[in-house]
Amino acid sequence: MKLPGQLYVGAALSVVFIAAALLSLGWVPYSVEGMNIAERMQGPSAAYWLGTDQFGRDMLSMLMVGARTSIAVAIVAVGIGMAVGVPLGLLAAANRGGLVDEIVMRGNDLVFAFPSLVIAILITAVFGPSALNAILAIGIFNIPVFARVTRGGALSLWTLDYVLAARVSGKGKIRISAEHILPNIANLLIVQGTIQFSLGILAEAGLSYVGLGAQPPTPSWGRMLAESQTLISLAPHIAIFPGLAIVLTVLGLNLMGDGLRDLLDPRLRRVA
Amino acid sequence: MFARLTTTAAVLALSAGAAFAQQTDITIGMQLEPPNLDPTGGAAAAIDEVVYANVFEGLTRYNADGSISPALAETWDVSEDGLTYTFHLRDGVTFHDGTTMDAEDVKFSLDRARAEDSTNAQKALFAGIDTVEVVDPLTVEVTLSAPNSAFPTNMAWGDAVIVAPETAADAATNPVGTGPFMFDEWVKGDRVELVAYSDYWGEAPALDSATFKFISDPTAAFAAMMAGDIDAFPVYPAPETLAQFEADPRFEVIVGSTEGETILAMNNADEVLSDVRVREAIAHAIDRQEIIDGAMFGYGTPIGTHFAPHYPFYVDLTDQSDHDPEEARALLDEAGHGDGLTLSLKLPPPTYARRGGEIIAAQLREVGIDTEIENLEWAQWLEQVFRGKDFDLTIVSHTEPMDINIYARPDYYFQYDNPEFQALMDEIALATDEEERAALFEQAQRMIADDYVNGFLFQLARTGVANANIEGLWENAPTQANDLTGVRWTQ
Amino acid sequence: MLSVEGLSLSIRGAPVLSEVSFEVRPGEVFGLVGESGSGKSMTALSVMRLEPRGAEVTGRVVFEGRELLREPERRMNALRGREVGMIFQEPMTALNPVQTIGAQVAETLLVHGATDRAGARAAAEARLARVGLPPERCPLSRYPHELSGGQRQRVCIAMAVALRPKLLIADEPTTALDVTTQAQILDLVRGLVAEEGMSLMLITHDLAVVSGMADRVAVMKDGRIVEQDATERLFRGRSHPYTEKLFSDSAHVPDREPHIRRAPVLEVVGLVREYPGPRKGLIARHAAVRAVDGVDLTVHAGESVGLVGESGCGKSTLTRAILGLEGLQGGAVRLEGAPVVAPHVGPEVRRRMQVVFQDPYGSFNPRHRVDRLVAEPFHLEPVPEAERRDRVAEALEAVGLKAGDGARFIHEFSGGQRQRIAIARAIVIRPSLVILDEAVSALDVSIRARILDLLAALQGRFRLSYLFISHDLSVVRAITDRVLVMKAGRIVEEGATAAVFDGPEHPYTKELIAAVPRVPEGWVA
Amino acid sequence: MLRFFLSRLLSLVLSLAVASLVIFTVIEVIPGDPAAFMLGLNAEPEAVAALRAELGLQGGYIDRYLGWIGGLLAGDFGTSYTYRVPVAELVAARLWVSLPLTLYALALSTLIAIPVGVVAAARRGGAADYGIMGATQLGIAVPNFWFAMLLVLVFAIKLAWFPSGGFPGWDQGLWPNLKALTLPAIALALPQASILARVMRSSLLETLGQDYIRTARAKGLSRQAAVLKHALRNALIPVMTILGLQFSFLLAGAIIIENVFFLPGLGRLIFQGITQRDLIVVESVVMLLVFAVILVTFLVDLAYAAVDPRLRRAR
Repeated sequence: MKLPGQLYVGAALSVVFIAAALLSLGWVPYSVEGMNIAERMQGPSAAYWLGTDQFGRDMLSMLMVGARTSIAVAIVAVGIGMAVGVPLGLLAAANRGGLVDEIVMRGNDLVFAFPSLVIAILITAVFGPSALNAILAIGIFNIPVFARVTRGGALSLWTLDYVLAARVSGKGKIRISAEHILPNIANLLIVQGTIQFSLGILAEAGLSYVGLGAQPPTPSWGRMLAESQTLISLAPHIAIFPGLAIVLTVLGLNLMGDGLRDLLDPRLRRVA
Repeated sequence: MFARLTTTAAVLALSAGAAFAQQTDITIGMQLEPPNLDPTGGAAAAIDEVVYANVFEGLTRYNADGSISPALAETWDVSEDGLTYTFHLRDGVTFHDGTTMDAEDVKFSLDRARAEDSTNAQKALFAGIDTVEVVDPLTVEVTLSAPNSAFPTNMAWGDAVIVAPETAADAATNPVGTGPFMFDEWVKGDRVELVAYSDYWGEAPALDSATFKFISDPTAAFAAMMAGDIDAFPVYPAPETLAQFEADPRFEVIVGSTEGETILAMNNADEVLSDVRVREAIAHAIDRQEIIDGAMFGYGTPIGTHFAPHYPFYVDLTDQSDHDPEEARALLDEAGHGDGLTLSLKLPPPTYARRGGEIIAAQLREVGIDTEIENLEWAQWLEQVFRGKDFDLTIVSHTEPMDINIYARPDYYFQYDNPEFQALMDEIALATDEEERAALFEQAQRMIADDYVNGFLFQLARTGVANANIEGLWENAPTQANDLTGVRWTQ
Repeated sequence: MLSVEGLSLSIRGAPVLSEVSFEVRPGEVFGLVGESGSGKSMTALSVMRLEPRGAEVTGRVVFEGRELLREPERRMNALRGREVGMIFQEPMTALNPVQTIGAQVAETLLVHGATDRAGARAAAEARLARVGLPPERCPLSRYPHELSGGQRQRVCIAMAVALRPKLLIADEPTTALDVTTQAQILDLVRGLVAEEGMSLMLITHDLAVVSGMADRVAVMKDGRIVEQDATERLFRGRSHPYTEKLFSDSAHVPDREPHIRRAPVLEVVGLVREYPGPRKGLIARHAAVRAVDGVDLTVHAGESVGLVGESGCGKSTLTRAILGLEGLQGGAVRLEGAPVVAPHVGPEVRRRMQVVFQDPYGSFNPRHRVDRLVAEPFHLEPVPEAERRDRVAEALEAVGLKAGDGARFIHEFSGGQRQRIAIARAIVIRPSLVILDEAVSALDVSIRARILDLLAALQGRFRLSYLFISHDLSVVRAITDRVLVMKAGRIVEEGATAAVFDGPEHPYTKELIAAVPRVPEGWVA
Repeated sequence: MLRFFLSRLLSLVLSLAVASLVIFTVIEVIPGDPAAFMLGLNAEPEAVAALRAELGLQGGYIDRYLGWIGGLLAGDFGTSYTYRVPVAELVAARLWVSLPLTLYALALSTLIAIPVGVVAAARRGGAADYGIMGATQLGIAVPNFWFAMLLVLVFAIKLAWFPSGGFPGWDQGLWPNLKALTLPAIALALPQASILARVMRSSLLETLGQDYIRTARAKGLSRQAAVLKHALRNALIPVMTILGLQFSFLLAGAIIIENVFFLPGLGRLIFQGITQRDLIVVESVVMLLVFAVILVTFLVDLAYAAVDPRLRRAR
């Protein structure tokens, strides 16, 4: 059995950032609204643990509130992906080889064919840049991922005897999908969910970098990174900390995802 | 003849012997790529920054200090009633394709610009022209419908350059002008290359080739300069890194001023902002120096009205709208917005707007005005703000020279309609005497300042970075241009 | 030839083999018999030093004087394939799907540097011909997925004996094959061993197979050899109690007093089931494949009818058609008079027919508790909660489990217990017909005997009628009243079970019954 | 094989048709008028109207769509509003940057990921396996634009081994361009290599557990021989799909990297096209990218059939 260390390290890292985001709802060391240009670009000090940014705002507070934005965008985007993708996948698997299956799969291929960042930029050009549009843009590209994973998992279950037994008990495709198929691919979805969650954070950072994510004054890790770029040799800490925050959060989530996969993977359990 | 030959040979030998031959090529960095290379067909500053004075020339031209001097027109004389201008053209001037430049070409260029279906961005400059007559191959007579003392200056604009009928059509992709440099190659998205034009009518430039490289990303610009891939970046996009270039002996930071009055434009037709007390409150809420330091890292001169400080008749009215939050809050109470006010702040892409916007938002919040920031691209800004007038506040820098007359146009996006000011502008157009124009301009500046039409922030500084061994680059920018005629390497 | 002394193996502390000792003399066929989990396969793998990672092996394995457990890996590689060959149970996955069969057989020769490329191909062709796959019928360029199970096993054998090894280890070589194919493969192996003087170590759970093949036999239980002797002497003596139980269970016939009533429960008349043929070109198709070609079948109330046939004869297609899971192309199915029209079969018709499947591990949703699993058929017959709970408890006790087991999850039960739960699920709503689709094929002999007893008892108690579908003739013979033999979509013979088994008329039935390995007369009293 | 080929071709054409409709509709809805953008602040309304006519922006939705599609089929991608140059020419020039960059990044990622994945699988549970798994986790977690920034800071500015960006152009010979593409390729390759290594590892672990590996060992193949001769070939099949996906992602996904290194690639062309509302360019380039992706997926399917005999039905 693989050492669950991966799971603990991953969970610890993720919890730290999620806690920071939640804490920032109530308390933040310094307000992220106000600016004081005099104190700008100071390195980490007793007063400002992670230093100040180009407008003199406290980096730690900015990162905490930024965590809230990134995590919110990523969660809702994964939510959209699951809410639409999973039913589509179940439907496609239930009508294996039928018209519905073909349409869902062709639709998937089509959405995959579109370059995700370009479409995100187009959406923002049409509706204007905002956190909501970033969620929409990332969410759309989660749908085919979940549809494909759900369909793959469900297909292998439809051939098993207990599904035949359920059909013999007169249950329809929808009921079987809900009662028998979905619970048994739940762990597959949890693992995919954590991975898409971490990719969502990266995508939000990418979008904000190009100026399409959350708009000022809401802080966002991606935008902090983008704005700090030119200051990298003047005040490196302004570029380092947001980058590190992104890396550690995504790393934490992926490790947790991997740990969960090994924990929940029936094949491994049987061998042990 | 023989003597001259030996001296040039000697000079060549000498320089060849020097550490390295006198560098004669230059790479100029620019933030925006021109959509095309025809200055008479588009308003984008980038077009002029490549071709003005280098590839194309007009009858007259701007100098580094903003003054006007003769170009293709050697001299011109004005009739008593100020209506008829007779331009005497230089002899022996040829286009890059070898064809001679004469009165026919001048008539063609002026008629093309003022025609009904002309796509010239500054059509207004030519509106005053009534007729254009060719007297002889080197003389052109232009008659105006009304006297306009600024006509010779208007002819110096990039949009008024002289083009030949045969090559005008595809000037956008293959510009043919009379300037010291010829168009060589344009690798879309990367660079434009010019080479020296051997039979140029004027004094040959020191450089024999020039490359304009397009780098929009500030970090990439910083990296390119630091790594030496770029020799000079006249309009450098990242003011925050200038401190490092100043500290580095290899580089020289050139700080000048531009014609760009950066303002917090207010929609005067909006029912809240139509109240002058609210506009004054906003003006007092703003701390100009904090914006200049925060957004432009100290580069920029505060202005109290819509006029460029480097002009002689500029009036410093900054104290009339000094930073006084108490006064601002009092005015807001008086205007009935004691319990707070929410306004939309729509920002175009440049850094002065995006960073300036965040700082101003914080400053307005201090006095109880909340702002909803919306970052727009230029196309959206033009659509929503400029033509749609659907905004409360916006930040933009007007870089056209002497453009205080936009306050005389009620349909302009901040919709300021003051007949008294409009009359003043007509008066200025007629005045030919300098003292009289100065007094009228002064009066105009005071009027818009008293009316608090907009929040006048600062004059956009022209921060350029160049290799220390280059001289002859323009410091200020009386018009959008990178005039390379006077540029040379010192070693 | 090969002597194993005190061979023990444990994986992460759990003992799998303890003190296994036996000998295989040159040219001898040594049989290793035992139920699943007895460690017989692990013994073979240990001899070949292919035991799984993390396993500790102790004891001595001497092959032709060389102590295999001490041999360096390089020498073991040289030995495997050249001096000791091995074939496995599952032919469908034993071959590399992306390589031709010719290449895979030739590889054995190439790996040991026996000949050059051309020589290896020629030898491969000869060996494949020897195992019954002549090039004209089955060219070397064929891929595994284009061959039947039996043909693939022949390829595996060709690979194993390519270099004429001294010892061939066969781990359950015919368990996954049909009875006729099994007979051919066993003949082939017996021929090869005799002809090339190889000694053979045959591992199987089937006493009849080992009786016909082995000179000496050892019986294994829980990683230990409980008894070991010459085959005939062991069959006759059966000194160890476990051996005795093994024999009685495998020959076990449950006592049944069928009281068959005249009313038919299930009537299948002229049933036809077709699948569209594989496509040819873009639109055109090959002729449709008739999986079930006009089958008539009736099951009377209280009767147990057997349906026997090899894999691919169409019996599972027939089953799905009877269960109303797929539409018909002809004929009709009536359950107690009510027609079964797929796919929307009304609840009142479905309620009278239930099914028990083969694979105990795939028949249950791992997330549901046992009481919810057993109660699933109540979807057809809404019953108040209280009564539902009682009936589930009653069903569990009827199949020999405790009512309390309802609260546990399926992975907490053994294969045999799971099949009991499946039966409980089938009878909980008192159907009149229960279809048993290979219901006991996956079970060990001892457990199978108990399940067959249970089925007989339940039939009497709840007046059930059974349709028993299987490829295992001995089981069908033990439990059914009437039997139908199916081949290529048609019923070739039908009649009382004893009559058909004692005096088969149709040539195919004869061949089928002859192919069933049988313990020689008189060995077992 | 033929039937497999034709059915895929049909679905390819269908997808392209639907894609063109979606692209055109989305882009038509974008507010902002290219002509106004080009003529700037003080342009006269008539001048803007005149330019609109010149650019052919006046027609109704349907006939402009048909015009565009007609052009596409005839190979004429239309003329760019801002550059006034045939879009095909623009795209061709940009393709000469994006394609080599994509192939360079893909080559780097594949050459690193495959061996690393194989080693991790072969030494499952060992130190190498954990090390590699940790490194790939990190590789996936690092935002590539941040990594690009660090690369520029270290290699372009401090060590000056590579240019900080820009693209000399293929007429300057191979070496300067290769140097210019190296840093961007590394920045793009890092996350892709990490993903590929993980897929390679899990796919190889899957095949190592198959029965035919045990048969190979029983035939006398050493552990390494069994992995290389039998496991690897089967394990590469799923890896091909990932490669197909990565190629299409890299071709268009490099927008940010092209910005950081100011490379005149397809990504930046689209980005500039959108900001300058040069809609004809955006439509045609997005259509090209969608076509490239579908074509690549189509080729991967064919490669599948070539490698895996089970898929070749019509024998």
